[in-house]
Amino acid sequence: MDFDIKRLGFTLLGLLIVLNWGLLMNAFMRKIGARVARRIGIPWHQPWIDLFKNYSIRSQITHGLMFYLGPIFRLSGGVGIFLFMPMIITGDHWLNYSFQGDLVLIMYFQFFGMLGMALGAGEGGHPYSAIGISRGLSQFTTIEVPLTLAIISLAIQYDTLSLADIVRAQQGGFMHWSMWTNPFATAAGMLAALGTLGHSPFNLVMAPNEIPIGPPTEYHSTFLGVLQSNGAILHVVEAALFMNLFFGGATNWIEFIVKTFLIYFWSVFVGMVFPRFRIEQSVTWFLKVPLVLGVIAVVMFM
Amino acid sequence: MVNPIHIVSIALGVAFALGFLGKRDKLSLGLVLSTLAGMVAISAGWFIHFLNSSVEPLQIFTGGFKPPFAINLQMGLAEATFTLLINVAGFLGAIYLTKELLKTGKNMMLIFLVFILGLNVMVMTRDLFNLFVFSEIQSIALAGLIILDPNRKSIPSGFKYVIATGLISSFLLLGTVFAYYFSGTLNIDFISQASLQYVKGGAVAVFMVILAVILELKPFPANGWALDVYESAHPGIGALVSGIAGTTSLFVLYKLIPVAPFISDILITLGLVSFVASNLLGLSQTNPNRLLGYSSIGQLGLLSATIGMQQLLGDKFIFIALTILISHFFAKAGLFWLSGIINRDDIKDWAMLRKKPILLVLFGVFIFSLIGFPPLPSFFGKWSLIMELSAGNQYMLVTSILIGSFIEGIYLFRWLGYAIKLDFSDLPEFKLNISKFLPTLTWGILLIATGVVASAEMEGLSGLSYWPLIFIAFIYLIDELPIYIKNTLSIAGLAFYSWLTLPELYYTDMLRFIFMGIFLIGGILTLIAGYAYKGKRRGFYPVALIMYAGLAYIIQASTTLEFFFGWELMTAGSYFLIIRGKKSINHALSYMLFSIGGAYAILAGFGITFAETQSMLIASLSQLSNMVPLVFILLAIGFMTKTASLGLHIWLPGAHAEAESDVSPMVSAILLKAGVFGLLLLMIAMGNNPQIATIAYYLGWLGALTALVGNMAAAFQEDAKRLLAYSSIAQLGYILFALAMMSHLGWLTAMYYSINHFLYKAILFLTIGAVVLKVGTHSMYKMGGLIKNMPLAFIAVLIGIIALSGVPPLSGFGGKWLFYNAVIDKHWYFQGIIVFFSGIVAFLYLYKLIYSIFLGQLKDNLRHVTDISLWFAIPIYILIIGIMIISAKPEWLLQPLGKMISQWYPNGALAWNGGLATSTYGYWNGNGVMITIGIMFTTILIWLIVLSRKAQKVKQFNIVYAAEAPQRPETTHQSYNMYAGYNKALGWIVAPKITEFWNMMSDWILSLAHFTRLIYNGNGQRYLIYILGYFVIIYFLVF
Amino acid sequence: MTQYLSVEFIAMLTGFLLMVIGVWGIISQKNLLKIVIGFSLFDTGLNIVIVSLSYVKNSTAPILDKAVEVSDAASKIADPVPQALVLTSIVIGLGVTALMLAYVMRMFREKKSLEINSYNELKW
Amino acid sequence: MSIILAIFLGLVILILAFAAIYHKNIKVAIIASGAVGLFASVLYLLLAAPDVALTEASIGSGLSTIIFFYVLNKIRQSND
Amino acid sequence: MIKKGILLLLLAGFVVVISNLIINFSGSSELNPLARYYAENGPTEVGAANLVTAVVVTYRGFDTLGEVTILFIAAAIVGFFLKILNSNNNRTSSLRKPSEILETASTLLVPTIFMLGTYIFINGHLTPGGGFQGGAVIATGVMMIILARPTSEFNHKLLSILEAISGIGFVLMGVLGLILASGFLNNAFLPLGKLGNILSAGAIPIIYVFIGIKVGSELTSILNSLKENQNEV
Repeated sequence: MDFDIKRLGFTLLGLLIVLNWGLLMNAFMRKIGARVARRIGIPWHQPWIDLFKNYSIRSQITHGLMFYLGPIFRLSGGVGIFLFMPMIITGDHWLNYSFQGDLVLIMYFQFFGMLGMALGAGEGGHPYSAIGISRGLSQFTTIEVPLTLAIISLAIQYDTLSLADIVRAQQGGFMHWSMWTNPFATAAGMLAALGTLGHSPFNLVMAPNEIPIGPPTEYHSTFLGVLQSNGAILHVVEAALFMNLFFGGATNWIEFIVKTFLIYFWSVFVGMVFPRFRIEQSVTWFLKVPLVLGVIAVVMFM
Repeated sequence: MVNPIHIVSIALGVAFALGFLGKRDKLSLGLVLSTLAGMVAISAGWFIHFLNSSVEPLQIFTGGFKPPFAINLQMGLAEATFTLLINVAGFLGAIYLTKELLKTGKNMMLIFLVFILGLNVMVMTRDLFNLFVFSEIQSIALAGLIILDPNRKSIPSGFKYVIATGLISSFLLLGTVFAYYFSGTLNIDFISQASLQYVKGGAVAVFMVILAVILELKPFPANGWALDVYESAHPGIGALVSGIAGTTSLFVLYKLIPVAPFISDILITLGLVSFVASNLLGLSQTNPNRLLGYSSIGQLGLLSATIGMQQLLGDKFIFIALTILISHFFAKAGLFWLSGIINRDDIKDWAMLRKKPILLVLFGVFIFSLIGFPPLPSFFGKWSLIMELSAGNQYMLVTSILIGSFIEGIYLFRWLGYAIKLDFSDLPEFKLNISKFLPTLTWGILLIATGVVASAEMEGLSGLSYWPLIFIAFIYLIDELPIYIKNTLSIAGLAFYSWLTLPELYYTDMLRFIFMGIFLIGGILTLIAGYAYKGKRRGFYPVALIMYAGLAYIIQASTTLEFFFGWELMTAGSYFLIIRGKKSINHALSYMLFSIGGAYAILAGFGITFAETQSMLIASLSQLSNMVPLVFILLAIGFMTKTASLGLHIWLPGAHAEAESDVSPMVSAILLKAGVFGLLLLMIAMGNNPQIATIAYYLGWLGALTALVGNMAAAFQEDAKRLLAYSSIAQLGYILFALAMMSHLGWLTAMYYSINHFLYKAILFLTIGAVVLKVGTHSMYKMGGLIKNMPLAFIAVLIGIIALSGVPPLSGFGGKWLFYNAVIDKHWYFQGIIVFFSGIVAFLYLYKLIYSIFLGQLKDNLRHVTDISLWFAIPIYILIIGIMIISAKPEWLLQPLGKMISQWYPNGALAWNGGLATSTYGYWNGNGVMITIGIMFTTILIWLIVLSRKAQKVKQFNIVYAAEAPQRPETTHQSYNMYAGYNKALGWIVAPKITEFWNMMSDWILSLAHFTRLIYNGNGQRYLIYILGYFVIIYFLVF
Repeated sequence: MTQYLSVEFIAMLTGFLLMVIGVWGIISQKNLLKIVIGFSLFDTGLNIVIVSLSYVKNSTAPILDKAVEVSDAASKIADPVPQALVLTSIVIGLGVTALMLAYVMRMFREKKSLEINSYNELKW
Repeated sequence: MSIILAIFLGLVILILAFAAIYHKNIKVAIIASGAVGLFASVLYLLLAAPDVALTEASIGSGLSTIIFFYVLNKIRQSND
Repeated sequence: MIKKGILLLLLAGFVVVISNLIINFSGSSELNPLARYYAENGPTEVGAANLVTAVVVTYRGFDTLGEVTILFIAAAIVGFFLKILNSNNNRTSSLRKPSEILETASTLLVPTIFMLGTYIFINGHLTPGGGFQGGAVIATGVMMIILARPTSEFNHKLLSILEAISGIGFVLMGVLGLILASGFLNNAFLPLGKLGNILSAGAIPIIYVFIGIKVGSELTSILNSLKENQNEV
């Protein structure tokens, strides 16, 4: 493979944009959440402050090698998805490294970070980390079912597994989006998106309210910084995935920002409205309506 | 050449002369033994004489007149063979009974001698009435021998025997005199010429004669008397009854068939009914001698059915009948003799055999011979029998023979399992009397020798080399040497064989090269781990090598017979490997039962193929045009018992989990691939046939469901090795699914998975096995936090699970990517989704595996555990290197595979551009992804190291614990029932329905066996009624 | 009908009925000695049947003396073969009876019972 | 003449046989069974088989009956 | 009751089966070829006036050898049986003394009976009778002695030597037939003599003597075993 400095540069620049947009979006969402709950909420720059603070803390503790490597895996997972996903479809600059692998690679690379995180938290020795991870993994198994059905439906529809090609096929107008050409796949995919983005009702994994601790609890300082960076990137990238799949992708950064915001907002919105599921509820939920929608989507294009 | 009549004159002369000797019992015994030896010499002389030249049989005219005016005896090849068998058995039987005979005195000696004599004449005579007289001699002598060991049991049973044979011989006499009346002669040949079946009344006469002979063969259900004799008489006598008396009766039946040819058809039915029923009844038997009795009766049934099939079998008849007969002859007598050495009333006590390991080996040889494993003669006999019957389209017969053999396998292997595994510390010591041991040993050796001779007679077995088996025998001989010598030799043997075969295969046959590589290289690697064991590890190396030899034979087979030979050898070897585990007695049994069932399905499939194509070449499978689906299904079921597909999988978890640490990878990573190889061969040969497509479609579903259930069940295991075992089931489900797609990408996926599964499952099983050796438990929740003590193991497991889970960049992802493309290409979306779903479920158990063992809190009792043995680490890291190479350069593997698969499926191949693979749908650059991820990962690592270079290490227990202070590590290790919520939601998928189904089946069969055997209520009169009823009913069936 | 009214046929019928009675005794009697008697009757019946097979109409014993000359022996004598067989059969019958009775004696010693139903230990 | 004798003998034999099977007294039964042999040997004479008749008389009915009685006697004794 | 019905049904079945034989039996009006052969050639080939003897001793002599063997092993088994009975029990009992009549009668009769037996087997090739019948008669004589003198002990050794000699003699005759004449048990190695003479029929008289002694001693040993058993209570 020829080393291409220009591509690397654009990719890093894209990463920077995505990171900052992710932090900002997080702040927005928290703000919105606070307002819905009639609180004032955080200032919009709070995430940057947190990030800076965490990266600068000097005292760090580690439980061992895997604990140490966990956040790295996690961040690699986030960045990796970014790397293998086309961001802006026009031109060649923002396609990142998506020429190295197709949609399947992206789907499986999601596990990279999860696995690393799970291992790191596991070595932390905290029992609740293991509980959270076991729940997260359980839930993830069924989230993926409607999502995969939707993706397969799209793959049949567009006759390709290349994400860039799927986006390109949706160009040429609003009505070419998969959302309209393949509404069932979109519905299934967007319901699955609720799970992947990890907000209520599917956020028992982190359980931010009842249990003050979860996988990230043992992490702090630099480690937490890394995790926060990843969180920001991942949210955007996940949203971008759905954008690419169902909503015609993005031809410029403005469109990118608007679409990812709306997609992200969709999950936050649902989270505001619905209470949290228990784990067995959420596991089975994805095997009900979303599964049916996904099956219909596949059947339509068989 | 000594006139055969002197067998009679010498034996009788000596028997009478014993009267002179008075009470000099030792001298008498010496005389009897030398007489028997002389009889052996005479018949051996004739045997050699007839073997070397194809001369006419010798006729001996007693009284000096030609038949039909006087009685004539005949000595031909058949008679020489049978008298030789009888006399040798008589000689060794007498040696075996030395002690008893000396104790009881000369009366018994002369009865013994006369018994053997009677059998000899029964074989030789050509006169019907003479046959009656000598069969009376035989049965009266036997009635005497039964009380050799007079006790409360043997005397009533002797009485039952006397009255039963009295009734039967009355039938014989009645038939004989009327046969004389209707034909005017008593000579068998002349009666045959008279064709009495066409004479009114004459037909009834010969029917009575032949039925009396059949009744002597103890057909079900008119055989209660015989069972009692087997149970109560001294086992040395049981050996004679079962071995030689039965054999003689069979020969007599064979001799008399021309007299009443119409009996053949019903004889087949009667024989097979007896075969199946006696074996069924044997299931609930615990007394070894009676069990052997049931087995004997079953074998006699099979053999008499074989005699009835004479016309069907044509030229092969002699070979088939003789091989099965000889197996029965040696094995049953040998088993009875062993029973006499052990002298216990419960088959569970046979664990005593382990105090004298050579006896255990003999026991194994006998059992395997009865079931028909190679290289023992009955293997070839049964093979030929099935082939010939199939060629005659006798599928009902094939089915019942296979069912009967299967049932026989159940109790014989249960018994073998008891002997190998049950605790024997409570059982008494026993002395191995040389006079008892020698005959048994001789029989074992003769059995193997006849197997070798029989194999030389077989067509379609020329491709196999016997050198590996000889090598194994050598390894067995040095079993007493320390482990490192044997291990080194075994590895050297495998390496040498690899060197012989692999380079050649590489250029000629890629498919076989790959599987041979998995088997042999895998074998070498797993054997390296054996250095970690101490002591002698008796018996391990021979059986492991038998398995590898079987696997190699499968690869090298060009005919179906060679394939089946290897298949059975592999099954036998792996059975012994599996049963070595601590608690694996039941698992090994169920493994064996599924294997036998599968092997019989394969046998039936090959039989049908042979019937149509008249060829034993594996390639001939492709020439089938009729019954393609049936053959395909039969063979597929056979192979799927090894790949443990859903429904046939229940043997696997226990068998793999309880096996020894270095055996689990052998049976999981390597052995299962034999099934895959079989399926591949099958599909290569028959895939073009359009009828297969539908079956393949269902196979695909089966594979998908196997994957789902396997992974789901693995997620709920608490036992590390069991978890991996279920994982293997699921992985083989993937492979089955991919194979069933029957497309280029599908097969590419399957091959890629096969190789990968070999690599990572070997790593995981070896590592976990090594950990288990150190920790001393399989239960994951009893471990935890071992990462610090066992970094080597942790890294190996980490890489193993990443590779297994399919997370990029390691090699597993390649499989997933191929899989997606193949599924979309084939349009099997829903099955694909299920497989994909189960792939994600795999994360659950993989995380559980690594977390419960290596992460979390370290238990107090494991503080001082050290890292895994270096001998385990070496093969593990070699395998890891393999995984890394495939991960970094998938094209090195995928391109040759693609080229190979293009032979069969030229369309839909991947297009390669450097490291970039492109399919119709997607693309993937394994190398590029590896580099990208590597750089990114390193960058972030450096970034973190820079930021947190002063990170302070704390103990694991140093955690924030919800405002409580944790007391003990156990309370903070969340491992037991880890996926409780998931179980609540989806646990119903793994409800043990299939296990329940099989349990129900076995319960049902057992209770059937139990209720049926109530007909033997022990009453001698009832047995007479059965005999009479049998007689009457068969009469009405025939006429 | 007249063909049945001959010595040999009556003898054969007697023999057959004797056999039937013997079999009935064997399968219906519970006393060991009676069973042995049944066997003995069965044997006698069988022997009678065999001998009646040897009979040729109006023949004499197969012994050549003044009454039967060598030259016309073939037309006068009964068939010697079945007679020879019966000799053997009778002796064998004696041997078997002795054997059975020895067994009965020994069994009786064990249990003091002549009922065949008391010797059912071995079963299944 | 011989036919009538044969019929007579046959009837006697069958009656004795019934007695042998059904008579309560085992002694009588044994004697009846021996008598069956004796009458059978007469029948053999009718059937031109003097050799057989002699054998049956001496062995079939004679010695067997003696053995029966020996055994019966033995059983009686040990039953005391 | 049901059981009885089943048994009767079974018996009826048995009757049906064997009545097939009896229905097809129609008597014989002439000899079959085999018997005819014996009738025509027996006197010249074997030289025995009693054709049954010719068949028994020569033509089917092998059967007879078997028959003797059966008696031999039956005696051995009965002997063994009662030996183990006795070995368990060493008690001897006092039997009732037999009546004087029996005692006297036996003294008078036994020699006559023995002579009769001997006559029967020596003349076996001429008149009805032969080794078996003669042997049985001798055994009857022995039984008489047993009855008359219950306490008398037989000389076991003599008995078994008699058994052995006669048995071996019989076999030896067979082998001589094989070596000197045309086959095993052929009688023609001695001159056939004139039909009807006592010294005729080649070896048949000798064989019958052996058979007679053999059968006599076997039966005696059976009776003797049973007798000894009588003493034990």
